[in-house]
This record gives sequence, C-alpha cells and structure tokens, in this order.
Amino acid sequence: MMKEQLSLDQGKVRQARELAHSIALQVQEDIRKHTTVTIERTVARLFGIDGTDQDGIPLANILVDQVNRAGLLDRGIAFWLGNALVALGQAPQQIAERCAGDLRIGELPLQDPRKVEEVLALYTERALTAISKQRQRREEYKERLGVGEEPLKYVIVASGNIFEDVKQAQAAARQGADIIAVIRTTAQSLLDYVPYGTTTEGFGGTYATQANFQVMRSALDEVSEEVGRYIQLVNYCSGLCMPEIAAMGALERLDMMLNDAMYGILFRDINMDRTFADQYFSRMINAYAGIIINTGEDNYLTTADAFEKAHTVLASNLINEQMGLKAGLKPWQLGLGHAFELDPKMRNGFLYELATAQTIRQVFPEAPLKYMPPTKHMTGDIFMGHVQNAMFNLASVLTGQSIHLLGMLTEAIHTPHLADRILSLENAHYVMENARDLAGEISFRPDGIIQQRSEAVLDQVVCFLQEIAGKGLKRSISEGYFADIKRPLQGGKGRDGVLRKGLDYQNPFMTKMGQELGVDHD
Amino acid sequence: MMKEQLSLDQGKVRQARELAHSIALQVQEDIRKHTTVTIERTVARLFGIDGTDQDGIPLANILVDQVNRAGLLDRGIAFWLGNALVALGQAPQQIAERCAGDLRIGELPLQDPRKVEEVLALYTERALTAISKQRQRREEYKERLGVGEEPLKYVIVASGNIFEDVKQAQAAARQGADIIAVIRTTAQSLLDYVPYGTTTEGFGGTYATQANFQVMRSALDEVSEEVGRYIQLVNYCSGLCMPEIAAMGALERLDMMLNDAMYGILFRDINMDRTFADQYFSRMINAYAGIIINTGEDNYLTTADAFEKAHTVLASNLINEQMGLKAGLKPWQLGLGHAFELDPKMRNGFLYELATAQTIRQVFPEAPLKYMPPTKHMTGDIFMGHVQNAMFNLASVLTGQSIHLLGMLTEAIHTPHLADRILSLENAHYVMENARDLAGEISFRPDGIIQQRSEAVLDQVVCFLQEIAGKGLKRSISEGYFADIKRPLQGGKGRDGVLRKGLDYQNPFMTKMGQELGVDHD
Amino acid sequence: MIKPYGDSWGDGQVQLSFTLPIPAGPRAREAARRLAAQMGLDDVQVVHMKDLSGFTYFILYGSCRHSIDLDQIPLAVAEGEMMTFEEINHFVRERLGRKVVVVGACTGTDAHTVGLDAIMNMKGYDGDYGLERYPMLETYNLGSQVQNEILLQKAMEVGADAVLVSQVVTQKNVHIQNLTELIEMAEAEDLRRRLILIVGGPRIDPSLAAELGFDAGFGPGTTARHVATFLVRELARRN
Amino acid sequence: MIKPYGDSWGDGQVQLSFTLPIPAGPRAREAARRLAAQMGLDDVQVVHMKDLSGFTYFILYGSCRHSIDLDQIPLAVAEGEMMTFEEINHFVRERLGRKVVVVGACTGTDAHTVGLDAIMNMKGYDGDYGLERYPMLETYNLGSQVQNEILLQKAMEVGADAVLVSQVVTQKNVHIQNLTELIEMAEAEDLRRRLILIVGGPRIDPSLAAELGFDAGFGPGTTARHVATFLVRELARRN
Ligand code: B12
Ligand code: B12
Ligand SMILES: Cc1ncc(COP(=O)(O)O)c(C=O)c1O
Ligand SMILES: Cc1ncc(COP(=O)(O)O)c(C=O)c1O
Repeated sequence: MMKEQLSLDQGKVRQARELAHSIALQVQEDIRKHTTVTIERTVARLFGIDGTDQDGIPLANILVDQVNRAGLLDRGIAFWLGNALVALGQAPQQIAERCAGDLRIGELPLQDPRKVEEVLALYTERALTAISKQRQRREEYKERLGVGEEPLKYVIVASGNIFEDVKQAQAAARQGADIIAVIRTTAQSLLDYVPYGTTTEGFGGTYATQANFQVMRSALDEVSEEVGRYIQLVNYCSGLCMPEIAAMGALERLDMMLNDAMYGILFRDINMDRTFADQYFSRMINAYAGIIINTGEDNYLTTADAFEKAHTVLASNLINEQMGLKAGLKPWQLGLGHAFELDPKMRNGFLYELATAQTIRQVFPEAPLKYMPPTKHMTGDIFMGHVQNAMFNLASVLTGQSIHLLGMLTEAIHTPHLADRILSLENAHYVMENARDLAGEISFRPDGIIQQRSEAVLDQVVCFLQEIAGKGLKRSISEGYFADIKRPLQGGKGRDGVLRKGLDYQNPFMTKMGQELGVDHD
Repeated sequence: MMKEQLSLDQGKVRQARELAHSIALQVQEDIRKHTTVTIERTVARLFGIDGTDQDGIPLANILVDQVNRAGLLDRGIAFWLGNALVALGQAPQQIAERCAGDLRIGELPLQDPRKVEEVLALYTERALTAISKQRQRREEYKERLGVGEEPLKYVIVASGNIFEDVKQAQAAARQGADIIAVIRTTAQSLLDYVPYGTTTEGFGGTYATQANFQVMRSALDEVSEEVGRYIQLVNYCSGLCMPEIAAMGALERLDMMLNDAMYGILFRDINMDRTFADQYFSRMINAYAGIIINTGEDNYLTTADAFEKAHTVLASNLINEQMGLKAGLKPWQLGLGHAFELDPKMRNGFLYELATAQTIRQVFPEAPLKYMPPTKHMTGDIFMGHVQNAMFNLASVLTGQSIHLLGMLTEAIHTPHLADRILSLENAHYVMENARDLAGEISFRPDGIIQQRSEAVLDQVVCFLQEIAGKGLKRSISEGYFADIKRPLQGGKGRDGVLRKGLDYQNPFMTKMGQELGVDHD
Repeated sequence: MIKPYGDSWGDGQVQLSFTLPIPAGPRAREAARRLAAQMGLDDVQVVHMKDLSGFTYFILYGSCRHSIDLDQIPLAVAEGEMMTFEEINHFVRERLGRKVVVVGACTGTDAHTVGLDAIMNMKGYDGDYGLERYPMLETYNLGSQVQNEILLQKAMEVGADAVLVSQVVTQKNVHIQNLTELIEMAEAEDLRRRLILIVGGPRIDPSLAAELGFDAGFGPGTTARHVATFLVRELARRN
Repeated sequence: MIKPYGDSWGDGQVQLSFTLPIPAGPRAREAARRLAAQMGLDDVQVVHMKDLSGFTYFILYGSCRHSIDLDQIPLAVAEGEMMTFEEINHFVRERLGRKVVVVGACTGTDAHTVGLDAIMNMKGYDGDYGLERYPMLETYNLGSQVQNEILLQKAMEVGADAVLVSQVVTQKNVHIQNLTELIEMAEAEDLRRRLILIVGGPRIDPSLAAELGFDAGFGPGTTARHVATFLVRELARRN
C-alpha cells in the first residue's frame, strides 16, 4: 500500500540504522548488569501475587522490599519465592500475604535447587500460558471483527474516573474510534508502586490499575461486538513501574502500550539505568504478549523547536527500533512516534511536515507508526485548533500513517470532554474519507521543497547519530541531545531501586521469554 | 505561476470553446434586437439623472416610463433626452424633475438633429470621462498599494445596515480580507428600480444603492491606506436593474460585480430576452470601467447534484466567457465561477474536487477565477463546517484560484456575524500559508483518479455544448439544462420591460463604448 | 434533573463564544467573565480573547448552575412513530377514502425552493420519496416567492386539505412577519379551520410553529414521511 | 452598557455548545432550548443536535438578555504600562540598589516546565528575554514537581524577594488546592509578608490570583517583562 513518494538515499538510511544499532548495543551492556525493584515486583506479580496489605501497599512491593532490605535481591525475587514455595508448600499469594506479617522469606532454609527450579518452571509456564491465551483471544477478535481502516483513530479518555471513562470510550467507539487510550493521572509515573482496584479520582487522567484495565477491556469487548470492529485498548507502560504495567497489560489483554526507551529519563527525570533496565524487561513482556508499543518522540517537539529538531525524532525512532528489536519486539509491534508540531504560522509548514512524516514512513515501512497531533501550538481558539487538526488529519492519510492520535480542539484547555472527542472523530472521518486515495495520486517534485527537506533531515540524522555513537547514549542525554533537556548521568528518580545483578541472579521469565522470542540478552 | 498539473486534451478544449462561441453568437442575434427599460434608465442615469420624486420613485424610472407609456421608447431615451436638452436648454436632472411634474418630453418639438447629436456627444463624453477617471484611480491605488496575494480573500457583509456593514468590512480588512462584497437584501433583484440613498433596513443583505456604494467605497479607501493594501469592493449586477447597477458601480469605483449571463433567468425567473439584453449592456459598462465580473455557476450546484452536474459549470463558464468577450470584457475581467459543493460524505470527494478546480484553472489560464465555498452541505454543525472550509481553502491554494470567497462556519445559520468572518479569515490564512507552495510540489498521476475525472468532465462538456448549440441556449434553458431548473421561453419577470429596438434606435453609450472596446455588436 | 455533561456527571460544562463591542484587554476579559457569570456559569474560563479592532471575540468555558427537569417537558406526539410509504397510502385509502390535496409554496420573498422540493417533489430527500410520489396525495408545488394571498387562492381553487409553507430566510425575523400574515389572512377569510397549515424550514421547530398558530412545524432533516404521517393522522382525527 | 454583538449593535448574539446526558430527539432539543433560555437567551435556535448514544450534543445561538456595565469594572493597574529590559534594570539599580532575588518552580505534581522556563530562562518567550538574562535579577528555577515546602525552604535559603509559581494542570481544581496550601504554609511560617508571591499559567488570571491570596497572577501570553515590571514596582512600593 505504501507509496515511495520520496526518494531516500538508502545508503544513508542503512548507515543511520547501523549507528543506532551500535548505540543500542552499548546501552545493552548496562542493561545486562542491572535489575530493579519493579522488575522483581513484575516477577512476583507474574507468579500470581496481587492485592495489598491493610495500608494499601501492594503485596508485590512488600515482598520485594523485604528481600531488598535484607540485601538479597541481587539474586532475583524468583529464587526466593521459589525457595519459599518449596519450603512452605503454599501458593505465592499466601506467601506474600504472610510476608506482610512476620514471614521473612530470605531467612527460610535453602531448598533442593532441582525442586526450586521445577516449581519456578511450573509457575513461569502458568503465567506465560495466561499471557499467550490473551494474545490468542486478541488475534481471534481481530480475525473475526477486523480493526478499522488505517490511519486508525486513536482517542484518549481521561476523566479520572474509570466508570466515566467507560461511558466515554464506548461513545467514542460508536462514533468511529478504533483505539482507546486511558490516560494516567498526573504523577502516577513517579509512584514506585501500582495502585490497586478500580478508581474514581484522578487528575488529568485515571489511575492505571489492573482492575481498571479489566473494567475497560471488558467494556471495549462489549462495544467491539456492537460496532463490529475490535476496539484496541492502550495504557502507559512507563514511569517507575514499567514492567509491572506491562505484565498487567499482558494479562488483561491491552493491545498497545506507551513504552519508550528514554521518555522516563527525559520527561520524568527518572534515573537512566533504571529506565533502560525497566524498558528492556517491559518490552520483552510486550513482545511476548503481542502488544504494540508506542514510543514517545512526539514529546521532544513540545519542549524543543519542531523544525530545528525534526531530526532528533527520526534518530530516536531508530534507537527505539534497535532497542525494541533487541528486546524481542517485531517490526509490526513498533509504533514509533512522531508529531505534527510545527508552528502553524510557518509558511509552507505543511510541506515540511509532509517531508518528515513521509520520510519516517519510508524508513520504517513495516512499523505501525504513531502520528501525534498538534498540541504545543494549540491555543484556546478552539476553532483554529479544529482546523490545525484537519491539516494534521490530512497529513496523516497522505503519508500513510498507521496509528493516528486524534487532536482535540480543546487541547489547550482541558482533557477531552465527551463531545470534543466526537467532533474530532467527525473531523478525522471527513478529511480522511474525502482524501482517502490522494496519497496514491500525487508525487513530489524530485528537486522540490519536500524532497530537499527530507534529504536535509536525513543528513542531520546521520551526523546526530554519529555523535551519539561516539559519546554513548547516556552521555548524549546528559548533554541535552534530546528535547533540549539535560539529565545527570547518575541522578534521577528511582535510582535506589536499581541493583547490580548477582552472579546467581535468576529471572525465569526473562530466560523463558528470551528463548521463545529468540532474544540474545547481550 | 500556474502549473499544468493535468494533461488536458487541447483539441477538446478548443472544440468546446468553439461550440460556446457559436452558442453566444446565436444569443447575440436576439440581444441586438432588444432594448429594455433598465437599459434606457441606465442611459438616463449616465446622463446625470439621479434622485427620486416625492414618492421615492427614481427619476430615471419616471422619465423612462413616461416615454415608454407614450410608445416612444423604441427610439431610445437618449434621443428624447437629447431633444429635450436642446429644446429646453436645461440640464438632464432638471428635465427629469420636470417630468415628475407635467413635462412630457415626447411631446416637445423635434430639434435640429445635428444639435441633438452634439449635445448627446457632450454628455456621453462627460459620463465616460467620469468612469475612466475612476478606472484610473483604481489603477493608481492598485499600483501604489498592491492587492493581496492570490487566492484573494473575499468576504461578504450582509447586516442590512450599511453603517454596520462598514464597521464589519473594515474589521475584516484589518484581519486580512482583500475583497468585500456587500450582499443585497433579499428580493431586491426583482425590484424594477434602484432604491435611493443610504439604507439601514435589509433582510439577509443591504440595499444596493448608489449612496451605499459610495459610503462603502470611501470606508474601504480609508482602510486600504491603513492596511497598505487596496481593498476591492463588490456588488451585484444582476436582477431587473443589471445595467443601472453597472453604471452606478462604474461611477462609484466598485471593483467587481456579480454579473452572470443566465443567473437571473434560472434563479430569479427573469425573462430570457430581458436578461440577455441587460447582461450585454451591463457587461459593456463593466468592461469599460475595468471592473472584474463574477459569474454565478456555483449556484447550479446548490440545486443540482455537484458530482453529476460538474460539467454544467465548465460549460457555462465557456458560455459566459464567450458572451463576456462579445461584450468587450477582456480575459482578465472574467471572474468565472465554480464551487466546492461535493457531498462531504463522498469518499475521495476531495480528489474529484481537485480535478474540476484544476481543469477549470487550466481551461482559463488568464481568468481571475472565482471559487465559491461549500454552502449546500453546510449544516448547523459549525465545527464540521469550519473543517469543510479548511479543505476548500486547501483546494483553492492547491489549484491556483484567484478570487476565493471565504466559507463561513455559520453558513447554514445566518448571514455572517462579525466574528464568523474573522474565524474564516484565520482559517484561510493558516491553511493557505501553511500549504502555500504545495501546488508547485506535486503532480497528479497520469492515469489517476484525478486525471480520469478531469477527462470525463471535459468529454461531458463537449457533448453538453453540442446539444445546446443544436437546440439554442434559450431552448436548452427551457428544458432544464442548467441547475435542474426549467424556465419557459416567453415567461419570467420583467418581460414587459423588453422592447424591440426601432430602426432609429439610439444609444450613444453603447455606440461609443463599443467603439473604444472594439466590440462588434452582432 | 439534568445538567450539561463535559466529562463527568453533573459538571455542567458549557462552551460559549461571543463578541463584545470593546477593544481587547484585561477589562474586556473581565467583562466577558462577568457576562458568563450572569448567564449562570461558575468557574468561568476565558480561554480565548482576540481583538477585532474595536471589538473583541471571546471563547469561554464554564460550569452551568441551571438544570432541566425532564418531567416538565411534554413528550411530543410525533416522537418516533412514523408510518411507511405504503402505510400512509393505505391509511388514506381506508380512513379517508379519497385523495388528500396538498398545496405548497415558498412564500413572501423567499426563493429557497430546495427544502420544499425535498418534501414535495418525486425525488424526495435522503432516500425518502417526496409527497408527489404518493398515489393517495394530490400535490401542487407553487414554487418560490409566492404571496400569501395567491397561496390561499390556489388552496381554495383546488380544494386543498393542507397548505405547506417553506420559510428559509429568517434574518430580522422576516419569516415571523410573513407567517403571521398568512395566519391572519386565513382567519380573515375564514379558511383557518378548513385547512391544515404546516410550516417548515431550517429554523422552524414545533414550538415556534405552534406559537404562530400553525398546526405543525418541521425543521432540518425532515422527510416527506414525517409530514405525510402527521398530515393523514390529523385529517383522520378531524374527520 | 454593552451586550454581545453579532452583526448589529445590541443584538446580543451568543453561540453556545454543550452535551446533555439524554438521547437525541424533540424532547432533548426542547431541553436544550430551555436551558439556554434559563441562561438568559431569547430567540434560542438549536442549530445542531447530534446523538452520542445516550448523550446528545447541541450547538445553539441566541440573543443574550444580560448586559455589562463597563463602569463597574475597575481598570486594572498594570494595563498598558510595561517597562523595557533596560528600564527595569535601571529601575532596580536606582530604586533598590541591589539585585532582586527570584525563585521559581512548577509545584505540586505539575511537570509542565515550558511556561515557567519561558518566563525565567535566558531564551525567554516570543522574542522577550527571560528573567535570567536581567543583570539586576538573581534567579533560581527549581524545575518541576517541586513541593511547596521545598520551594519555601529554598526561598528562605537564598533570601528571595519573590516566588514564582507555575500551575498548568487544573483538572478537578488541583491547582487551587496546591496554591492554597502554599499560601497557608507561607502564613504558618510567617513568610507571607516577606515574599512577593506570583502565580502563572494558562488558566490563571489576576482575579483568581487575588482571590487565592497571591500578589499577582499571569495568564497566557505573559512574557518576562510583564512579570519583571510588576515585581520591581511592587518591591519599590513596599520599600
Ligand atoms: C441553496 C441556497 C440558496 C439558493 C437557493 C436556490 C433554490 N432554488 O432554493 C440561492 C443561491 C438562490 C440562494 C439565494 C439567497 N440566499 Co440562500 N442559501 C442556500 C443554502 C446554501 C442552502 C439551502 C438549501 O437548499 N438547503 C437544503 C435543504 C434541503 O434544506 P432546508 O431548506 O433546511 O429544508 C429541509 C428542512 O428545513 C425542511 N423544510 C424546508 N422547507 C420546508 C417546508 C415544509 C412544509 C416542510 C414540512 C419542511 C420543510 O425539510 C427540508 C428537508 O429536510 C443556505 C445555507 C445552508 N447551507 O442552509 C443559504 C441561506 C438559506 N441563504 C441565505 C440568504 C440570506 C440568501 C439570500 C437572501 C442572499 C442574498 N442577499 O442574495 C438569497 C436570496 C434568496 C431569496 N430571495 O430567498 C441565508 C439565510 C439567512 C437567514 N437565516 O435568514 C442562508 C442560511 C445562507 C447564509 N448563511 O447567509 N440561496
Ligand atoms: C507540553 C505539554 C506537556 C509536556 C510538558 C513538557 C514540559 N517539560 O513542560 C508533557 C508531554 C510532559 C506533558 C505531560 C502531561 N500533560 Co501536558 N501539555 C502540554 C501542552 C501540549 C503544552 C504546554 C506548553 O508547553 N505550553 C506553552 C507554554 C509557553 O504556555 P503556558 O504553559 O501557558 O505558559 C505561559 C503562560 O501561561 C505563563 N505562565 C506559565 N507559567 C507561569 C508561571 C509564572 C510565574 C508566570 C508569571 C507566568 C507563567 O507564561 C507562559 C508564557 O506566556 C498542553 C496543551 C496546550 N497546548 O497548552 C498540555 C496540557 C497542559 N497537559 C495536560 C495534561 C493533563 C498532562 C498530563 C497530566 C497528562 C497525563 N495524564 O499524562 C501529563 C502529566 C504532566 C504533569 N505531571 O504535570 C492538560 C492539562 C489539562 C488541565 N487543564 O488540567 C493539557 C492542557 C492538555 C490537555 N488538553 O489534556 N504535557
Ligand atoms: C512514551 C510515553 N510514556 C508516558 C507518557 C505520559 O505518561 P506518564 O508520564 O504518566 O508516564 C507519555 C506522554 O505523552 C509518553 O509519550
Ligand atoms: C451571479 C449572481 N447574481 C446575483 C446573485 C444574488 O443576488 P440577487 O438574486 O439579489 O441578484 C448571485 C447569488 O449568489 C449570483 O451568483
């Protein structure tokens, strides 16, 4: 379907991709060395540990913190859990509950390693089977009902109350939405635990909890049948609990996850080692669960200038791609992000926008690219905003984007009202239908503004990646290479949750999924 | 500047144009035979007759009606006026005033023909000089201040009150409008006289009066200086007083006039002979005054289906062109009309729209084409309407249109509010600037949907014009060839104001302007 | 009791825009805020202010204090129970036993025929055939700019059961004047009770029609079936 | 006394949109009309009604009965008299004779730094340099998600004259809670009078700021000069 409207220098594309690969390899060395509290909590969760103690602290946290405080976590929670399972003959959940009391699992006598391994294998198998089942159900749904026509219409709900979110998500689906993202409440990403249960109080978003995932997924299953289209569900696999959320999403059949390699570092000031380790494990889970990730390059253009820094988006896409592939994601799972953020006052801005959108499209022909709407230059002028969104809709259908996050006319005002979303859906539907096959109709002038802009950006990408490959990704970030934001190499939140793995470190999920995904952990 | 994005079969274009020429020639035979009361009133006005009697009846009407009642009008009012001037030694205005009393100019003794001719030549010269001066002033203004960048942004004011119109026109100019049209009150076109003085009460528009023209032109001159751009003024040269309004506009330096060869017949049920005669003389005046006409093909698509009847627009453009050229208009004065009226629900509607807009652009490379916005498919959903207008704005800049009538988001609701106009100007400014050079960047696929649609329309045009050339234009209209509307050959309003010219018929303006314009009256 | 809904039950969210005839600035912004407050909005947000040289355009959001008691709104009769083409013809044949005669026109200075044609002509509207197509209806479409007097004359001449009036131009309430004139004429000539008077147009709604003394009023999106359903039922009722 | 202006003086024209939590239909339309009437609109026109499954979206126009007495609106002090970069530095040198110390932060859970950066960082905003660039200002930008307590601590530590707070997220009035907390803390620690407290953000306006107990509030389109002008004048006044 995709048309090669631009002529790209394939040599340069290859060079850029190789540079990104070498950048990813460097980071991978660090990733290999570390585990984090949330990775270990993820293992606990996958073993079936759920719920909270009386104070509302998740049992996964209680368990992992206990082992960590005891200085034993470098061996991996799996080992200690496995040992306890054999020692106590109880289910993981019961063990965790007892840990909320006075059980200290690090102090249990060490059991027969063969038995421990057996029981670990059993529980690992059980969890992975549950995930595979959900993956299968998704595939069945997609097969039977189909999904919409690309660009898929992706809208957010963000009322703060999961039950209001449900009403709005269903209304949106009925009006043509293909994908629903439940935005998280502000600052959830900095919580070093995942809240529990259904929730009705959030600011600018709704808590990501396993119960909320479940409520929304089943509401969407219902409406999917009604509209005859499988409506996909998205949440945020980022912040301090990346892999835990990946696990929850895998179990509750989310379909996409925001899951970027660098977003947490840049936009949430999360420690680098923490982020790199977490994103790796979370991506393995997403890969295994057949979930499409959405990367967050659009965010760069909200703090940096979208024209000058267009190349940072494509460069980051390439890095996200390489790190994603390393974690076992397949090209069809890489919802690489970019955004329509040029200043609307710019003469010929639409041409420059087409240039980058089309370039990215051609560099990643198999990726379900995620195209983000204007946000930074949206103002309280909702009428103008609606027109900016129309041009964005057009750019998207014209450059063959896959996942299309609908711009809201009230972007500068509030998280979307029910009606805002519908107006946006109508806007997108009209523009995309009206210009449905335009992409196949036109070609760009070989020496034109668009082609030249594409070439200039690609050149910049190569230089930029060369520099980063030279310095290393971490140092580059510390020097403000992305989003005009500098983050200290050793600073950031969640740093004390990073541990060097011991020589006897064990993570049966990483091992097992790694094998199945064909991942090479170095 | 124009890009030949489509490949048109020049043979067919030539054939179509020749057919239109022969159609125009047939009509011209009728035109030659007739004069009308409004043509004669125009002559009276050009001789300087202005104002009304105590009952508010324009003196031009009183004079012409008197002569008509006396059965003498077939000689032309000019003759009788000239005779009276010589006989009474008074100015035309005084004579007209006396006619409102008991003077019967048809009963005055016939004077020395040489003297009559002399005095007629003098007054003719005087009027034409006044018109030429305005033309020169316009040219100076345009030279000194320039006009905006094409597509020129054309907005309407329609408050019904000329003084409110002024405020709104000036505000619009300050926000980027290049052209202001003062819409006429509903049903003025069916008045067989032109109202007098400044007016403050109209429905859906403001009376077209010479005083109102003057008020608006001077307000626009003022704001032109302020914004450093000559703001052009438009009114309606149609209905039962076509040539009188042309004369008023020529004297008050209007810059454009809605002036179509068939609109009155189709949309106001005005008699055919009346319309054809009136449009001819009014176009000569417009030609002489350097005024750009705007034709009304857009209207066809409000009653007929815009996709099926797209060819009627281009066919009518060709007829309007030929009839315009016959009346002395130059190609740069032919603001041929078309419109963005496809059903927004149509898949690929935008492609079909581009096809016709671009075809028309290429068929009339020198004409200042006038592109009309969506109206029929506008609804009370102002947000969707604003997006439809955005796509229209894009189509316009993409196909190099000249005069761009801005769509209003409130089209289906009310004549524009002050703010509606500004929102539309912002919409157009953003879209056109943002995609300014897109036209130069792209080409259409040679065997694509757009090219094929263009070819199909052109083929239809040729067939359609062949049929019309066979039947004659009048019969074709009576059979519903345009706008799905049928009008009887002999019916319609204003029919009793049509007269067969006598052998001694005289119209010094027609003669003099004809000479200067190089017009051949047959 | 219900309130506007933004993204949560009872939040009362309303969007508003208007122009004030004063130059932009903090004062104008405050004036806009106060106006919205007078309209009963709390937490008013002036989200956009644009100077239009001497005027200022505003966009606002706020939370509406007012609410609506649905029980107080009478359920409209026509709501939801439309007959089909066949049902209507059948109904006329059975219940009235003769053709129903209908005369329609765009009256006054109004020349917008598309709406009336959509109801009356063969082709109809939105896939729904026009009245002309109904075997049991006899229709006369007089077209545009018809004077009220002529319309009533014609109605008498053909023995009309119903008169359909279309009014599209509403600027300065010109339609109100014109519709009122029609009712007055009909009353003066003692035709009012003999005719079912129906008015339609994009700015017409049932309450306005009733207020002006018409038997029914139809707005945007009307098709022939809506009108015919009402018409034949009403005739049967009167019989 | 002024009223909204559509296309004629005094016509009061206002556009309105909202959603009601009921299905579309004549009844919903009437509910919308009545709500607008309660808001003080005459001649209400429901120009658009769209069913959103269980909800209905409306667009309306009407003529507003309310009007605003401009004389009742106090002229804001700041209106129109901004100093330039040089004037501000000069003013500080002459009138205060020392550097002015400013601490800024996005507080609470707010991570939107772009607005505060636009005011504080070198680069500034819209062609207007940020406070950091002023030789006579000493600035500390603490960045995002700063707790009120930390902010006040820092202010004391560096002997701040003024504290700049940015609040962008306003959902469920989270900013009101957070700003109120700051004021209460400042009062509790007896710092209130020693500091000039300034708040800014896209949904902040002077009246809201005053209501919450701040010395000034700045909304969209603010640049460093607006803030600096106010700040140095206010300091001079207090001296
Ligand atoms: C097409 C059109 C024209 C055409 C009309 C051609 C024709 N033969 O009808 C032309 C170009 C001639 C025209 C001229 C003018 N127009 Co005009 N026109 C329109 C336009 C674009 C579409 C109207 C239309 O056809 N709608 C489609 C039909 C199917 O919808 P409808 O009329 O609403 O009808 C439906 C219902 O309302 C209902 N209905 C309607 N009538 C009836 C009757 C009965 C009995 C029933 C049961 C139901 C019913 O059923 C229909 C089907 O659902 C509108 C803008 C718009 N988008 O609405 C402006 C508009 C109506 N026009 C307008 C104006 C001002 C004019 C002029 C006065 C402008 C001028 N100064 O020259 C002139 C003069 C006309 C005159 N003397 O009346 C204004 C009216 C403003 C107002 N509220 O008063 C509008 C809204 C545009 C605008 N924003 O300025 N116009
Ligand atoms: C960029 C952006 C982000 C970036 C922020 C990056 C960064 N480092 O700042 C990222 C992507 C990280 C982000 C995240 C979120 N965002 Co955000 N974001 C925006 C966006 C698109 C632009 C904001 C912006 O930069 N504006 C440009 C600056 C220059 O304008 P400004 O902030 O108004 O500042 C000016 C004035 O207000 C004033 N000013 C501002 N502060 C101060 C302070 C002082 C002292 C003074 C004097 C003046 C002043 O001066 C400035 C210059 O004139 C807006 C939408 C929009 N178009 O406004 C949403 C928006 C603000 N975000 C929103 C939300 C909900 C979020 C999230 C909570 C979403 C989520 N659930 O994940 C998160 C969480 C963030 C958090 N914890 O706070 C909502 C807020 C809704 C509301 N009213 O509550 C908005 C409106 C989008 C929406 N419609 O949903 N966001
Ligand atoms: C990749 C990615 N993750 C996460 C977020 C935001 O969520 P949070 O900061 O709550 O993780 C975004 C926001 O746009 C994002 O792009
Ligand atoms: C060519 C032309 N003349 C006139 C008019 C309308 O004005 P009137 O009917 O008052 O002459 C139009 C309306 O669109 C038009 O296109």
